[in-house]
Amino acid sequence: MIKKFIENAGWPRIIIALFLLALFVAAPFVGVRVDTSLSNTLVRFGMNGVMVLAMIPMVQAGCGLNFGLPLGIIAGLLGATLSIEWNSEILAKLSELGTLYKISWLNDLFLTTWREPIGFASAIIIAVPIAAILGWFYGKLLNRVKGDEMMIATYVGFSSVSFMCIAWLLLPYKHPTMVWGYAGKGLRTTISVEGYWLHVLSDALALDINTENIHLYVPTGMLIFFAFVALIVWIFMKTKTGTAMTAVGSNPEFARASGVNVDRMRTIAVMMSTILGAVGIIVYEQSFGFIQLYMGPFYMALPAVASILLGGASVNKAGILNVIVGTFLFQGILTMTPSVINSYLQTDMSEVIRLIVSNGMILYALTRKVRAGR
Amino acid sequence: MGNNPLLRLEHIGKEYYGNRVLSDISFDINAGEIIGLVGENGAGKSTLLNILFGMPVIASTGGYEGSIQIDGRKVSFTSPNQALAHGIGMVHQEFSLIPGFTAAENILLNREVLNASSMRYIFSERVSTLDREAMNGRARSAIHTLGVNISPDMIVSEMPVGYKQFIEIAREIDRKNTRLLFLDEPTAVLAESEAEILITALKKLAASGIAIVFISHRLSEVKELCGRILVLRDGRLITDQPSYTLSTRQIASLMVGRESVRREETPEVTETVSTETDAPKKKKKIRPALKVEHLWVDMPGETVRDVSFEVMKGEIFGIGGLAGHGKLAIPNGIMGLYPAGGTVKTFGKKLTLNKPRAALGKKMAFVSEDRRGVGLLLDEPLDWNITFTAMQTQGRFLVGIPYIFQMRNDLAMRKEARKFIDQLSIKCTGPSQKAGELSGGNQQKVCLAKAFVLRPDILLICEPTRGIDIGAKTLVLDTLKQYNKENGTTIIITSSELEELRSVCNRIAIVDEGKIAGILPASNPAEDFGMLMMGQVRNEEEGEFSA
Amino acid sequence: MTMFNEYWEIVRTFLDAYGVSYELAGLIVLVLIWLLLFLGRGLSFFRFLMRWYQRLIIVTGLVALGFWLFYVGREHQILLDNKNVNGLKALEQVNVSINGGESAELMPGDRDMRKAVGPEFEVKAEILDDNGEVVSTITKTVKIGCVKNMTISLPALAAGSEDFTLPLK
Amino acid sequence: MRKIFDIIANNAVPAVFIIISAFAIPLSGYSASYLVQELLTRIGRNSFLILSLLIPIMAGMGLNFGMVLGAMAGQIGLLFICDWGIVGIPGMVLACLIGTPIAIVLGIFCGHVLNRAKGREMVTSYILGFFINGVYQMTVLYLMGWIIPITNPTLLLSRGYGVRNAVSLLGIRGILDNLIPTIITGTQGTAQFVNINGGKSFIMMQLPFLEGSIRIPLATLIVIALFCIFIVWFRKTKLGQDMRAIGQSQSVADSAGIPVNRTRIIAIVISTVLACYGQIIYLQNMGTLNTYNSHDQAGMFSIAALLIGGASVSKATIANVFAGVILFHLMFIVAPVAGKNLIGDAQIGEYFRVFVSYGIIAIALVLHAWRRNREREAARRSLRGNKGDE
Repeated sequence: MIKKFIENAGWPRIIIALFLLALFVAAPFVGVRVDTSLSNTLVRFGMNGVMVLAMIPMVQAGCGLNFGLPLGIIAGLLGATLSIEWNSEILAKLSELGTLYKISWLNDLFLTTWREPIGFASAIIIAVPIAAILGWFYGKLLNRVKGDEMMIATYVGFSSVSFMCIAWLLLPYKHPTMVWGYAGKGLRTTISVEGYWLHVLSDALALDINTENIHLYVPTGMLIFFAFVALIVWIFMKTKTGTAMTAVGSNPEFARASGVNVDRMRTIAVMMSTILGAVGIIVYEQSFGFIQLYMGPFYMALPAVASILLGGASVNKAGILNVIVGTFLFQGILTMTPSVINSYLQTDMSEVIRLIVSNGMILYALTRKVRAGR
Repeated sequence: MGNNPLLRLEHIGKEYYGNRVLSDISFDINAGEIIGLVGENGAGKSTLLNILFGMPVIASTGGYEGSIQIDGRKVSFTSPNQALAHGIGMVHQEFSLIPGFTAAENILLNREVLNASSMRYIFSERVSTLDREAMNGRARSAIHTLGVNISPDMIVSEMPVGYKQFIEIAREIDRKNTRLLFLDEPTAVLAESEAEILITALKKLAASGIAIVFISHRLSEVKELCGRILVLRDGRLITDQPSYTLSTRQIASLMVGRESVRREETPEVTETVSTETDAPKKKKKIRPALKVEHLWVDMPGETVRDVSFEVMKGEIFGIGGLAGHGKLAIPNGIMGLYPAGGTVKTFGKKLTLNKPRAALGKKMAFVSEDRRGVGLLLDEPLDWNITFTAMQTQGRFLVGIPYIFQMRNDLAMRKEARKFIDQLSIKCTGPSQKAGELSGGNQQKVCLAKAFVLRPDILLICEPTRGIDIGAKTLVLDTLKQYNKENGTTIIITSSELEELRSVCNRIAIVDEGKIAGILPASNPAEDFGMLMMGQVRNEEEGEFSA
Repeated sequence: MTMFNEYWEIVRTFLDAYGVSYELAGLIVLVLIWLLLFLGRGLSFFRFLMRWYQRLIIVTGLVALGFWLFYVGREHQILLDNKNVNGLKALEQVNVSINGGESAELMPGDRDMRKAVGPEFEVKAEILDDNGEVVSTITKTVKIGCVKNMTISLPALAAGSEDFTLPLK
Repeated sequence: MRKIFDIIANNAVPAVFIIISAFAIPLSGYSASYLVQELLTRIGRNSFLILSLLIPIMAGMGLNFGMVLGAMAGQIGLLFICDWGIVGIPGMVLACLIGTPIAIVLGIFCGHVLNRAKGREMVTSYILGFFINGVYQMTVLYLMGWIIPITNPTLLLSRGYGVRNAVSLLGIRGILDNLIPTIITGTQGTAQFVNINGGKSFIMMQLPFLEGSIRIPLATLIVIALFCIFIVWFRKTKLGQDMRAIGQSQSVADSAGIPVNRTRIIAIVISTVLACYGQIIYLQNMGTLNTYNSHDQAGMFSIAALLIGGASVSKATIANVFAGVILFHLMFIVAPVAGKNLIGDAQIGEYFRVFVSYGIIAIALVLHAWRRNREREAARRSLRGNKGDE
């Protein structure tokens, strides 16, 4: 029974889970509050969850781990910045709509309570088509290089990020909160989303207990949003297309013999991954409070990849459960190690531990014997 | 050496998992002899070679019986290198040459001539530089022995196929101690003239004292080259006699002939079936279920060039032939899995080739010979495996609105899977077990179930009994017969095992070197099929050979 | 952490007792790693011996090279000290140069530092009187070995004592 | 038709770079002697690192992204000699001696890992680089000065253990470059370099058409030349032959009795050790060691340079290395200034060259995978042999 469980979960996962558990147990003894740690973990979980979800379609369709996540993130960044750039125009257009149909209360809502949700929604609405287009090209590219997807994805991600570095400087953004003050052009490296859609999901329905003994903050809205996206992915994987996608990843020859268009399924999967990446970064930003441009998205793929692998996924099989478990474990370790280890050893080892755990996990997945035929 | 033969086999036998593949093989080989070893696929030739070469697969499956002696001393090899050290060389059917290397580099691969290096002890001999001059010289002399003229500096990838074969043989000759050479189908890729040069070369080689074992399906060549012929059938040595005492026809019948085994039942020929021998008038009235004209298929290692045949509705049609001659390409090509051309008509309607979806749409189903590669989703549960194709092509096992939103109906899938698990008695823990965890026979049943779920009009099956045990074999074949009888489904079976085809089929087509050598009713004597397989009919027609 | 400190203390006392510098100990550890890496396998006995013999020579050569490099390449800090010591009075003014480099001008009570590379160096001291006239010039070759720092007491050097490195015995 | 495509595909990258440079050089306004001087410096600094990539490519293991392991080993060697205060050529050689066993151990580890991940060596070695970077950081940041004795306080962080971010390599700075001081001058600039190197004599040549003067890192170039000879020699050895065989077909090499896995490990070990030396040469030119960043970019820039030189994932020559260094660094030197002169923003040139480095690797990888898939297709067709011909 226990043996079976260990076999299913895999040693690295169990060790890391036990390590995390030990950290939580040890926390009170070194003066770290468990409740705030837990809150932090939950916040980080919600922030990163959607980006980790973006791994699922590509892994399931046999395109390997999506090291090209930065491409999706770029779409998200474009959506985010454009939503701020056009924020007032969008709101004006919407309130015009309200005036047109003589619904003044709607008009008020647009300009007050709904202002921020509309900003957030517009970011996503702008980002998704961009992500879909980028994903389509990216998918076509990956179909041509079957067998080498991961390495190429990595460098497609890198080169797109560095390409966008030039673009951020040159694109004709005008909004004063976003461009460099002295030059009047070129976007800043970090842009605050305060006043636009800061914590628009995190604070919705948030549970915030702040008494003398307990400080607990649960970003309910963000968690619900994550659950909602996860549900969509889950349902999608159960549709006819989703089933075909899984079969393509499991055995492309079988899928082809069953009349499935393998390349098309892979393209759809890549597009989905890219779109989820775009949505993921916007969710991340609304909680984080800043849009990080330029080299910001550079290494964002690695934590997401490590999370899903930590959750028990392999290079060609991944599910929602893997995402939830993996993200929680990974973010838990990220939250707990700095506080607990640092108070114990009086040194900041979190960065090093993050490097070793996340890359060790990816390495473990890459060197595991994959089934024959691959 | 005295009177001891070069190689003596005594009572060699071998079982794989209780499956006897070789029994009581004994023969001698003397220096300078050329021996022809012939037998059908599965007769045990490759197992015999594996034992002689000490392939790890033999030891890992429990070793072998009997003894092997070289120069009268008993030997037992556990790795191919030991066999090589004892002077046994082998030229495999598929090339093992490095394309970017020159002829000389390939001939001397891992036996390069090295300059002495002062650093060889500190690191190893591998840091010594190559002596190109000496290597070319050795390569040249090895090639020269074969009587061909190939420059040692020629890059292998730029050589014609025939040359590559010579390079392979030259590599074995170059080994200083090679005394016994096994050649597995060396002429299969050669043109007529090249084959002649090779045969002359081999004779020369034998005259220099090297014993040669020549394995080939081209019986005329075997007869021309070899002094003695050994025929293997069903793991037994059927005959060992000088070649002049045998005609090619006799050899062919010895290989396939099972005259002693009378067939107990001839499959009943249903009325709809028309064969070439009977009822030629009826043929016009009944539309063939499948009509294939000038089909070519580009399947690696199994190419067919120009194939035409017709299959009647309700018929069980067999396609036989030796491995590598293209029989597998026919169903694979029709189903669109490999690039194909020509015309294929089902019930009079033209089928779009190269699109699996089109073939599946015509209510055709396919059971692949490559179970693990094409036939199954090894990492997915059984119900997925069984219902996936039907779901994707026929829209079954789904709920929702077509084209807009359709979710799979796990319940229905499981129900269907359970039905087939009972029907075909698949041994498993349930519909959610992974297909990869089943045994070969049960996996084959899953593949059949997958095809049956499609409710096909035409069912194409490749190698239905490959790699499964006897019990499962009968069950699979019986299931097919029964399915044919109950549903009137047209079934096309491709198999290397002639007996199996003869026991279930109405008619059998034999494919030889990419072409159909002939179509005969299954009731014809096995010998006739054997002759077709060996390409004798064609040769006789062309008048090149007379027995 | 404390465990490691204890362990290190043991090693340290051991090394101190035998007068081995820590750097040398580190080098020895590296030698061991080198040896491990050169283990041969799957060879006939003669070849095995040959290989060991030759590899041993190479490894020894490399290690010796390492020690030699350590010896000749080491940079030392030479502290020049012009203070009263053991009854010797500080010099009025002294100009010191090491290996012909830039010279240091030391007044009474001054201390200065110069660097030297290699196991020995030449120190040249020009002793000046109140008027700034050169009274005498002392040139001396000092063997320093692998020691990292050395303090030369200039009054002792000027007095012609052989024992001029601080602390004086 | 295919041949034309192949020629274009094989040489497209260098050609594009030549064109870019041809436009950018006049825009930058640099003088020829400045550019030659800079290029010579960079050839001396970088080519050894790039050359270390050649051997794994020969063994069919693709671009060795794991060369950063060697770079880290070299840095550890440098840290030790800094601590011990060994300077000059002895210091450099000692750093190499210390780095070698570390690089061998890391190389063996890397080789074993890559043997477990056949078919995706590149992505694995890439991640392995990150992983070992974690271990390296742990060693340098926590163990050094705590378990590993570091006595020199100027090397350590104020807390008493862990190495500082920037370590000055004053003791070995430019030591190899200036070992044999060589200067080429034009007729005007004769006098101004005489007093360099403390009045030591140096080789001086005069070329009448040159403006200004150029210092040549002659000793470094000699070391690099020796290394090139080593590679040429290595290709001729049995080991090199085995690697070429494995690079073309692992299964054939295996059936011929060549120890495939062992040979692959040797290839990686050689590459790692050479990368270790390469990093030491690189840093002696730079003069400062950024303990936590210096190795980061070593792999990426070396690989980009090699690919720009016209190499592919499966084939690289010494000529590719030098063509790559020259083209890549020419662009490196001129792009920011050209960008500034053209658009008025130096930052864009900066980002442009980063983009080019990554983009070029991406394109090279795509071309490689694409071509390989096509070749696989072609090989399948050739399997048909005579039978397939109509």
